[in-house]
Amino acid sequence: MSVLVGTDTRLVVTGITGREGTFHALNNRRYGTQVVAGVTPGKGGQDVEGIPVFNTLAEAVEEQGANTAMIFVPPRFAADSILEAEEAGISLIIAITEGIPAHDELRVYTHLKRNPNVTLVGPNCPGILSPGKASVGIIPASFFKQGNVGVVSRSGTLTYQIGNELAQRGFGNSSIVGIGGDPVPGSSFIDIIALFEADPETELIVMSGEIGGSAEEEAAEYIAANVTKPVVAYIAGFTAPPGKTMGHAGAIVSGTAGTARAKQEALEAKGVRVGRTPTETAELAMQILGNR
Amino acid sequence: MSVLVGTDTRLVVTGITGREGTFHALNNRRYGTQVVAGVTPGKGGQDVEGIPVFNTLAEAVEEQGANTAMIFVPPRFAADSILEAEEAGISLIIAITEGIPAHDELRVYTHLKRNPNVTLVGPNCPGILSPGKASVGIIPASFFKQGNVGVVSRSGTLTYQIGNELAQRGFGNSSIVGIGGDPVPGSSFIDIIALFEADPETELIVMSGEIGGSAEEEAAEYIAANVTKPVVAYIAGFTAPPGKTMGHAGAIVSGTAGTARAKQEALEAKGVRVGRTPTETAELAMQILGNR
Amino acid sequence: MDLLEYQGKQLFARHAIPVPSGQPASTVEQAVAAADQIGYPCVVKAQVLIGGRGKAGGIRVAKDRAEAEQHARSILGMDIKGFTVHEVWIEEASQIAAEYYASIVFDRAAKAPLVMLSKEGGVEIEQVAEENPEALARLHVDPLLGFQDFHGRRLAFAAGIDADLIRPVGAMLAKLYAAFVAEEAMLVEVNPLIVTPERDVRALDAKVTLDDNSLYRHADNAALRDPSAEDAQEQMAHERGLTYVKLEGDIGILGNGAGLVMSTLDVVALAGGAPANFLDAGGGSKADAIVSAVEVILSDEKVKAVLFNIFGGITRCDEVAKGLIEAFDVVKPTVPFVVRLDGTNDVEGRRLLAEANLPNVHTATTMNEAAEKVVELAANAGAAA
Amino acid sequence: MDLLEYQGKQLFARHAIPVPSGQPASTVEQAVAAADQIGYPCVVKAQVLIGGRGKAGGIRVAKDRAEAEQHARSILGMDIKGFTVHEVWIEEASQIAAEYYASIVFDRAAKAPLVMLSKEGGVEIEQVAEENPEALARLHVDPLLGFQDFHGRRLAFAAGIDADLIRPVGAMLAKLYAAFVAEEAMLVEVNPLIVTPERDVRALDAKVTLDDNSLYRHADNAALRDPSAEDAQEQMAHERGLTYVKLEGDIGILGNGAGLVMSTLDVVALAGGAPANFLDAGGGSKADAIVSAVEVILSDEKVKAVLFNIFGGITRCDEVAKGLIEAFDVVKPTVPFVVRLDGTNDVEGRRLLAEANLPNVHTATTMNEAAEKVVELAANAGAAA
Repeated sequence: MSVLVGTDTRLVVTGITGREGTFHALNNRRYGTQVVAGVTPGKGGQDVEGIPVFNTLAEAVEEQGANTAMIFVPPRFAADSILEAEEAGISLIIAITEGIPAHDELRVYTHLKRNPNVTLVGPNCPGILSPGKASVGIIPASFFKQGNVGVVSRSGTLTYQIGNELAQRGFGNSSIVGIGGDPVPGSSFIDIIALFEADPETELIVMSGEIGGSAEEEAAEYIAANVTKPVVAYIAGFTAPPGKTMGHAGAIVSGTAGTARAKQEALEAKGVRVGRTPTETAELAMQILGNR
Repeated sequence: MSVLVGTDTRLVVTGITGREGTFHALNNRRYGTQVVAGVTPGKGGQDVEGIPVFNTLAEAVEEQGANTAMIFVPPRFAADSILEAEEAGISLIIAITEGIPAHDELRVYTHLKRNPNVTLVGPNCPGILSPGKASVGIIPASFFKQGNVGVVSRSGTLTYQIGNELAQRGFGNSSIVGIGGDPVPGSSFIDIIALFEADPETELIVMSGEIGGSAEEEAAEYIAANVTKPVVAYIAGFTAPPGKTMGHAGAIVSGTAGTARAKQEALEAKGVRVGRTPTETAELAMQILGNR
Repeated sequence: MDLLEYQGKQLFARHAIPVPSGQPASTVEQAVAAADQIGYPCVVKAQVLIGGRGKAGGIRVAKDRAEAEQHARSILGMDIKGFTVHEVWIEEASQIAAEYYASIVFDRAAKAPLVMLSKEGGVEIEQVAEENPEALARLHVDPLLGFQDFHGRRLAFAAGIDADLIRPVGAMLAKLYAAFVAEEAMLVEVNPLIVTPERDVRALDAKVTLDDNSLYRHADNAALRDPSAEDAQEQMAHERGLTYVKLEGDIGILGNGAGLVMSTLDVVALAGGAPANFLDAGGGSKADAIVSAVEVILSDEKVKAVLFNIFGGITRCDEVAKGLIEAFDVVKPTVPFVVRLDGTNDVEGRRLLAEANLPNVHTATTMNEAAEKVVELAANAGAAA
Repeated sequence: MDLLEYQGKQLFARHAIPVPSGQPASTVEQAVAAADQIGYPCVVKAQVLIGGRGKAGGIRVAKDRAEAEQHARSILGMDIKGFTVHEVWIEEASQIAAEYYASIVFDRAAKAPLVMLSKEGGVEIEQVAEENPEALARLHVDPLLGFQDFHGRRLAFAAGIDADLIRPVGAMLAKLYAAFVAEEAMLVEVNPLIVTPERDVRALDAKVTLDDNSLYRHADNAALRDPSAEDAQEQMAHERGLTYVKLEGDIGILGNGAGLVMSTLDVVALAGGAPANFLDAGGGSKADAIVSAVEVILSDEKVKAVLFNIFGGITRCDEVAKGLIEAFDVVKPTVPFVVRLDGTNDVEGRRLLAEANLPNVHTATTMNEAAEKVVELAANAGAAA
């Protein structure tokens, strides 16, 4: 098994006729993902190398049975596209788009959380890869192989870095889930860790956090209370100066709360081992899995 | 038993220091209802014949354990008062106020329906009476006695009329629920009929509808599929000319749908007997109960 | 509250919804002056709250001043399905390449605004909905989320709108929705929504119904009420804060609570009578209100008998009795009254009435008995007359 | 994006939030002219994006023109905690009966705006929150429902606001919330919110942080960015669309993705080095961006060695290699570079670099190895210097 995306995924890509949209839609299809439709208003009836394009997400659901949407439209159209996907009955929405206004994210999040039949991952995330099954997003899938480590991360490239460190040591992944570093991510560490806990293929969970917000601290509480599988964590930003923005809106440090140190301590207090570097994190994971 | 209000009701009255608010709060207390608090912003610390007054509903909940709110403030403040009650954790909100703008009702309804822990009855309704236990609202309680007939009605005075017809024939009521005739009632016929179906004291259900909208037609479908107890109905407005507003915003007839005739036919098609007058309705109820 | 076409268009214009320019006029002179200013050809449109104006000859194109004067003269004062034309709207003539239909309805059943769009405008939309339901695209909008761009796209694509108009029509729907919410409308309808040869979209008609309960916070709209469009009795009742609807029969009806009054009409009709009106004296009716109500009811000369049907809740029967006694003192009615008082303070109310010993006032203890009695009295009065 | 006090007040004024009148000035002459116009006494306030201006002598009352000139002269150009004062704000003096605190924060943890109110304003609110948490009333607002009157009442009563000010303070919070939403702020803070002797409430200070991602739809706000407030390198990076933060060390850092760059800083620090900057070249970095990035990094004269840490996803390693080769051609750096390329097209990227045989460019295959190497090179360069 795997979480969220897999062999049942029937993907529709919004913004498929854009350069990046086309590139990654085809990349995902090449990996084995069922890419059943694209959406670009006004281009309904066309196709992208055989993938039919529709004017609306509702049509993509109706005609092609799409159940997962990848949002690849520019930031100013992304909130609308996510809401359209929800209204069309899509059950998993993966928003890659970076730079969506925070208030848009807040409205979208608040609306979607009231619908128990939909999950949003992202925005500003690299997507989800279930090695050997399906890839939705921009994760360079060839670096990862199927296995028993579930990875969840706020940062895109850090996801690859850690996944790759594991792969180099011979480990594979059940799924790699990028949740994004935006102010209001659709899914939290907790949401994804709960899925890994329930996934029989996953034997160990790696979470990769960063400074800002309190998602890691909340995850620590959740893990202590609900998770039986081993969890290893990494936190980026120990040397980030307080009060400086580090690119991600998520990386604003305010006071002591939200520092890498505070997050590390919160996790370790709940028995989660925290690596000081991506390499050390991979080594910790290897040790635990080797001892089982 | 009874539905919605009873011996567990701990009532807070918003607008208690107004003339009508005071009158009906004391009336309800006299009937036996536990009236534990009132709310009037700026009058916190005062009392109304021993009922403590608070500035906010949150304080009434915190200090007095109020679980039911009666909304008695003027229309322009009513939506805010209902939302305040929901936010304060009140589980049953009974809105008596007449004349609340329809768009206010729509916002309030949409917000409240997303909270499974709260029920709104009204607005523009006479309240709820569970004879012998508690009365919340303006129903003239002395005309009714405890018994096994549940009454649900869109119209206030018609509620009294029908309840009284039953009482004159020696029957009593489990509860009498006025749902109000406004465009967006917080509770529908279906909501209340479901409560009566589950209430062991109720043996027969009387629903009193009127022209406009489709609530009676929807109730007919629901009754056929879900209700085992006998239901008798009354519909007012057979002689109302189409297109004329009859006071209730609910009483706008558009085309054939929503006419008294259409409602009668919808109900009778599902096996619900419909009286032509309040008197005939009471007689139908009496026949059914007499034959059991 | 229903708005006249031109009031609706002025409301639209406040929300940047494109409408043809025009001016209202209530005399022929005003109409000609307006037409001169707007230029020719222009359109003279009867302003009444009823459909089918075109078929009735209430909408005419004037190619010059002579025609404008002629049309204004013939339309002003015209009767359209029982409505007298007190105003016309002089509007620039529009060029029409296509006619669409758009509306937003406060959908009570779904508890959400329903937005509808069709390519088949300019005709009766009920007919389109019945004969070709696919041609009428419909979508509900979450009231807290509001209208999103995708709603416009979904409707426009579903309605089969031409490709170059998907965006402008979507934008028009967004503006109509904004107006619907901001003005607290129960209905906003544009039929036809026209496409000009230049591919612009414009509202060529406007049907707007506002929520009376919200008018207190919309001073502009509250000021629009056009008393001349109302029946004289209804206007009188409105001024006195009573809910009154005039009907065709000869039995005046007063009750408290809309449901009870409707029920009273039904019971009177079942007893063979014909109600002259619907009058809800409301909750907590006081003596003053009763005097006003009696005046309104009796101002209708058709009324041959009056039925008071009161079941007291907030309304106290003794107050109603006092009001009736006062009304008899002031109005001195010549027609018989039947009074049924039940509920709060009914014993006291009946006692007051008995003591007052009003002429030709009968009492009844049940609604059915009261209805039968008033029907009989009205029939006798009719026979005597 | 943080606004200066006066920019925040001008934004407040657009939303009908009462603020004292004033004028900005960037020269002593402008300041005196502004003071003359506003009248005396007035207040000369340093405009810098840092707290503690008062203690630092950056806020002074001028009772006449001579004082206004003297204060403007001393404050303009002043250094407050590393920030140079380029502008002052000349403001009418306010009479203060009480100082409250009000703010609205985009609360990421709760995923809702958090509104806070305290009677204890004019002091550091963190201290109030810590020492007397009861004194700071807090309430989350549902983002789709929005701020309701009851939110204002609950906060005002909970904060113990004087009875006569419950309504005006609630109304002020409602306006602040409207501004927060309309301007897409991440923070709106008023400290102090003053009560005048006439019992009016006014914002005496304004701290506003806007969402950079939303600036495209707020032309007014986007135009406010004050380049003089930024570090020279940061300004250069901003103009080139790069995310750059200047740090104190001597090792220039470039990576792709904020998380990876932060991680790189940590790994370099663990290896005993001191990063000179944070630079995220972003997803899909093209050759041009790499050239710009190298220019920005090397414009910091403290830099003794540079680390490129790339893990390719959207970013292609061959593009990065091409950019680096081009940058060497344009910028001709004199400091050593360590380059680690992994991920998409890494083999091709490494091949290009090897072929180009750039002077003083070292490669590494892992992040740890790369960090150790760059720390060693920087140390050697430092020793050599």
